[in-house]
Amino acid sequence: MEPIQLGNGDAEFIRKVEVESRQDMKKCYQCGNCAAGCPMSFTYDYTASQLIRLIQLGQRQRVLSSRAVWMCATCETCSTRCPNEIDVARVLDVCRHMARREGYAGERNVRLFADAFLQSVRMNGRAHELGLMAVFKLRTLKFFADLSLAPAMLLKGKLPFLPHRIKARNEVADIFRRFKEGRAEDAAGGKP
Amino acid sequence: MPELTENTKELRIVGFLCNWCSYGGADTAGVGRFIQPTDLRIIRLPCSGRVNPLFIIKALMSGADGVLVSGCHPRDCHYAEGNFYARRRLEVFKHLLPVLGIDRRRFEYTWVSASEGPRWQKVVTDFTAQIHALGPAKFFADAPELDFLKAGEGVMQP
Amino acid sequence: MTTGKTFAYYPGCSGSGTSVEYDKSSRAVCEALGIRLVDLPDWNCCGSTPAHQVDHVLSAALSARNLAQAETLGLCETLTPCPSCLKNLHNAVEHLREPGFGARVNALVERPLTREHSVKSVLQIIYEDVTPEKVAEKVTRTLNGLKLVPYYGCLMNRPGRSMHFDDEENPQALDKLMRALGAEVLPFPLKQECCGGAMGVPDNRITSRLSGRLLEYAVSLGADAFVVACPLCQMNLDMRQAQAGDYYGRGFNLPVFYYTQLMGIALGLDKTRLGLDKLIVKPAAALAKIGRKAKEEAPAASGAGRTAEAEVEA
Amino acid sequence: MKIGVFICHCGSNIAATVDVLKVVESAKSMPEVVYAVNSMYTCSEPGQQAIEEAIKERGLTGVVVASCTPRMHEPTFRRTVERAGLNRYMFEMANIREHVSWVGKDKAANTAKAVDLVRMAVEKLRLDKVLIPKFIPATRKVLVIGGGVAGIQAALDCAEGGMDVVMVESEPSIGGKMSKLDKTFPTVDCSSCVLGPRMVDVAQNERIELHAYSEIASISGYVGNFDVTIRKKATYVDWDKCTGCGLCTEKCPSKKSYDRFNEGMGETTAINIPFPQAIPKKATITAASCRLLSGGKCGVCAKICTSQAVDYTQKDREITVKVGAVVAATGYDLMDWTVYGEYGAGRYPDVITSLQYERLLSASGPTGGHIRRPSDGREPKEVVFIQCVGSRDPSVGRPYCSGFCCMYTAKQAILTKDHIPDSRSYVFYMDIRSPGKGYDEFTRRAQEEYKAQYIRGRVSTVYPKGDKLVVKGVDTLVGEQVELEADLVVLAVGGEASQNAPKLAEKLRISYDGYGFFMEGHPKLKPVETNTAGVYLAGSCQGLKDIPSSVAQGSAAAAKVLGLLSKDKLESDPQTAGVDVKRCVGCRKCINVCPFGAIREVDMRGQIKAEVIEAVCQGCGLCTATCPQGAVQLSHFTDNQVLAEVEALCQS
Repeated sequence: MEPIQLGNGDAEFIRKVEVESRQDMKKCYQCGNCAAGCPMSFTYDYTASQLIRLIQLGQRQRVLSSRAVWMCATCETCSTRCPNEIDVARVLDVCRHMARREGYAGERNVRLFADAFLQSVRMNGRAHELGLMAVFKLRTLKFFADLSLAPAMLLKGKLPFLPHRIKARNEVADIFRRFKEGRAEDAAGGKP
Repeated sequence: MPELTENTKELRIVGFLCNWCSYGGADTAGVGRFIQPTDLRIIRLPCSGRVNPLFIIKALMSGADGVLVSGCHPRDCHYAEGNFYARRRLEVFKHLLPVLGIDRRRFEYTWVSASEGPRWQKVVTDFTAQIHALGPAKFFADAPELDFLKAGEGVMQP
Repeated sequence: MTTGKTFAYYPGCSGSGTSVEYDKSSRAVCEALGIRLVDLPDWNCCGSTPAHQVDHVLSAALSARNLAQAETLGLCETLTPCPSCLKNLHNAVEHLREPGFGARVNALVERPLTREHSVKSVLQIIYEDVTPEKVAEKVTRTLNGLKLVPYYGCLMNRPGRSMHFDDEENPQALDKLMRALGAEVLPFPLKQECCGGAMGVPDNRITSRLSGRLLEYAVSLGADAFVVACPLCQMNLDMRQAQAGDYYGRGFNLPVFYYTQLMGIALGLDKTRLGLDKLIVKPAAALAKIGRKAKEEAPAASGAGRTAEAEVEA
Repeated sequence: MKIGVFICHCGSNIAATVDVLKVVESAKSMPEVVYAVNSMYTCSEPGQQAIEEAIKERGLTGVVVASCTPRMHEPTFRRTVERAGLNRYMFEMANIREHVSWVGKDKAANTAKAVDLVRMAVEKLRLDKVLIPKFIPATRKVLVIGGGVAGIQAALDCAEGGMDVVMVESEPSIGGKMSKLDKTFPTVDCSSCVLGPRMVDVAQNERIELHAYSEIASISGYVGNFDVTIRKKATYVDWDKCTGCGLCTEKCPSKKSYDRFNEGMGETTAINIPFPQAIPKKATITAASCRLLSGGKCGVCAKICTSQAVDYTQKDREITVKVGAVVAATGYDLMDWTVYGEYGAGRYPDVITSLQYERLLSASGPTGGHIRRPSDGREPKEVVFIQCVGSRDPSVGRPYCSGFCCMYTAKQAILTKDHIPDSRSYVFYMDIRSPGKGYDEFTRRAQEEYKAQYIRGRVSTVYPKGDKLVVKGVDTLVGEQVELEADLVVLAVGGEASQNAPKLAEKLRISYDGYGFFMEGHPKLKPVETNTAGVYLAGSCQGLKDIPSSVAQGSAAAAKVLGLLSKDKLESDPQTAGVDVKRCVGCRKCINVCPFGAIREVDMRGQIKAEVIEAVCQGCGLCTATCPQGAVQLSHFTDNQVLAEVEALCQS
């Protein structure tokens, strides 16, 4: 690996993470508590505390292309145990938002599941579990994973074939539309 | 509160500090290089209980834009109970200010211990901003005729 | 006790799908305890994990629409059984207090919020407002003989500085409620260790690995069943139990109850309202233990005895 | 008046952000200023000499120094002007360093502010009067509060110097935390072998009067003349009769009393002597555990005692003593680690504190010096140490480093290997802090010689599994999670100010910081003094410290006491209040308001007048601010002087 050029830390990146997450990265003194308790750590390339360290060093590329920001399950263990009360989970969420916005590929399955889920919400106003699973399986070509679960679920009446649609679907669709149009950022006077 | 910029014209703020806690706290802030606005000048007294309200009136009438009194935290007075007397006296005094035609917000009293450098920095910064928000006090001689029967708040304000 | 108090009720999407029995039994229990629930009219999905992982403003906007629906009822206290929904609704309320955040959210929604809202879990209201003591008074059929492992999941009370419910490291709500019903509650130190959450869909090896650990520990304690308060946890432990078994090369057979189902049984509610038939791992064997004398079971329990006592005393 | 003004550069400390020469120029035009000059370091020898020469050569009658805070060098410069023949109160300081150059960035604004402060000092000086100190008698006796190693050292050194000592200890025995330790770092000396003889010295020294199981009820008075009320708590045993034979403790049927000395690692009897080397070696009854005192029938100890010492009717009683100085040495407490739910919060018997572990290591402890797990008495093989439990943790309000945990953990890892050669120790640490003499070498020995496995990282959770404890954590150096099935987990719990510290501080009229640690007079130059004359600090009550530092402070406090009370009379501060009898109308307001009872009423030809007792007056000025006639004036801070200062600031 190429050495990290300390002089080239991306200060704007640090600022953006701090502003969007409302957390002060300087408060972290790298004890490692967040990494110690993280249940998803076995799937990570960098540990939670290493990610925070990389943010402190302004290493945008390393952070946003890491697998870890996609694999975080937002279980809040890190945020609960941080001695400096940094909401680490929120920081990782924000890194994932930035990775999405900046077009990093990320973990395909995780990203596609979120896309499928939100598409279902946008269309119906609610999540239609069977429908979104179908979309997800179609996209990922993972037809067989979890297939064994379906019969029991269908039998128990836990996977309705038809989506529950709300009346004011347009209101929910509008939220997504305005979001896509960047209305939130306009309201805040440009990009944070 | 407005941000203070370097260009903002300095106002005249007088601080009466007890020697044992708040003066020490201001020293601690200095040793820690806790940068503050430069408007405030500190008069050192043995105890906040030494503050005669006359001092504050004198300051405000002589052209000060704000007056800050700071002593030891309650129950922590070097002289056992001087700050209790100060609190009682200054609280009453604060309510009398409008009668004199002086905006109540031009005077504050607070408690800062000798260990609380960061707190002193905050007290000074906040109070200075508060005074800047009020703007310079009109010179007392220019103030409208005082009508003690029609006392209201902030009659000196533009 | 809040007998008679009215709350807006947010069932969450899984309540009409994978956790239909949780929704049904929650309503039944609340009714029995005098907690009046009014469904939010035409509520929408809170966006669950995907929404907050895509954008916090988007997530908050989806939640804000629901809270606006509560305002149409004249209510600003909302309850939900689902911790994931709770987290989203609660975070929306919390983030809306941050400067600048509200304007962003308001730019996305039809009707900005006009009131200060509070969002709590049904469990919190039962535990704090009704209290386990009062629940105990209403028990008509004690759950004596049933050995339970309480599993809280990640989200309901963490971090404590934000959620303000129960102990963030050693929550007691389910423990005490189940004890109030007469069940034996085993000390379960993994009661908040993550089950894998929504990761089961992208990669079920993750949920298998994490949930399997919980199942293994529960079995080692000699538990008859899990008791949970989260649809996602329930799904990972129940529906995906076979996957976890395969992952660890062993079989599990541990029913996973919603706490509201067990409360329903103890309060003598109509079984058809509890949806016990919806559980994937059949609960019959566990339910048969209810009422059986503790003596018959004594020899098997000795293994975990020491720490169990220590925990109970603490 | 001929005033000289000296403006200090303080190297670049002042000169970097204040235009010193401009201040000098401005000073020259101030009233009655005949001489103004700058100086590189005014407090240095040439700096002080320049002041002396100027006074002599130019006939100055008053001096202003503009430099650092008067809390630092006012006494220094007062001596300077005195050497040149001026009265030491004909001197004023302007604080242009702490209050100007160090807190403001704008040089022009700073310079203007410095000029104002100098003008203010000049105006005050113009109204200064010559003040002559008086001499007051002092009691040559010292009160030492706390009988830990710092208090013991202070008491013995004072006694050695010929001073009478009253020692007050709240526990039934002196010895403090050190008496609970098995060994000490970095020498692995036996703690009780080091401390034991010192404790005996306290008991045997004729100059030391020991009140154990006692506390300070109240303190009044002032330096040289404190009146102390000591509350002696009921022990239900007449200590004059008790021989410390221990027969009662053998026969007491109530054997389930919490053992404070052993940190709850064992149980003790209701009537007990805390440990074999206790000083005084006397029995005390814990009322809550005593069958008779809690309303039942018993009386075994009274029957068995051959010297009829047991007295169930004993009550708390109070005694008073007069002392000239006080040393506070009240030590510290362990923070309440049960806030850490992730380590079990006290639920798992085999997760213990470092101090509990000391008791397990100690030959005089409940296990006779054999390390045994509290749960099942088994000898542990895998021992995990977790550092920084309650230190450096802002989330529990303890952001500071306790300072001694790294070292005692290294020691405990070494001792574990000594006691159980086939054991393995694992130390989870954030940073190893070992700056003392021989300290870092010691932590290296723990790792190299005693094979302690140091893991840079934190433990996320500890939970039981069978009869083991699963410890899950991270090794941040490899960036991977680690797991271990341990037999025993020892938490390096940090220290905090003792529970009662703030209350005692209020009685002593000394300051304490946000955590409850007592404030020293100056962080560098007055480490054992306080801002209250005659009150000194020793040991961890001032801030957590290890044994050598505590002992050093004990000796330092003793040296201060011996210096203070080396003469029979103390020079009193003449900055006291005085009454202008012509103005006094006898309203008694000043008498009522004085916290020290320093003003009395006198009859002057049939008229009531106030009179200040100078020796008692502490110079707070409360009376001056209260007097409706302006008849009582605090010298050196008179109404006219303060008003002159106000005028100087506002008219500029």
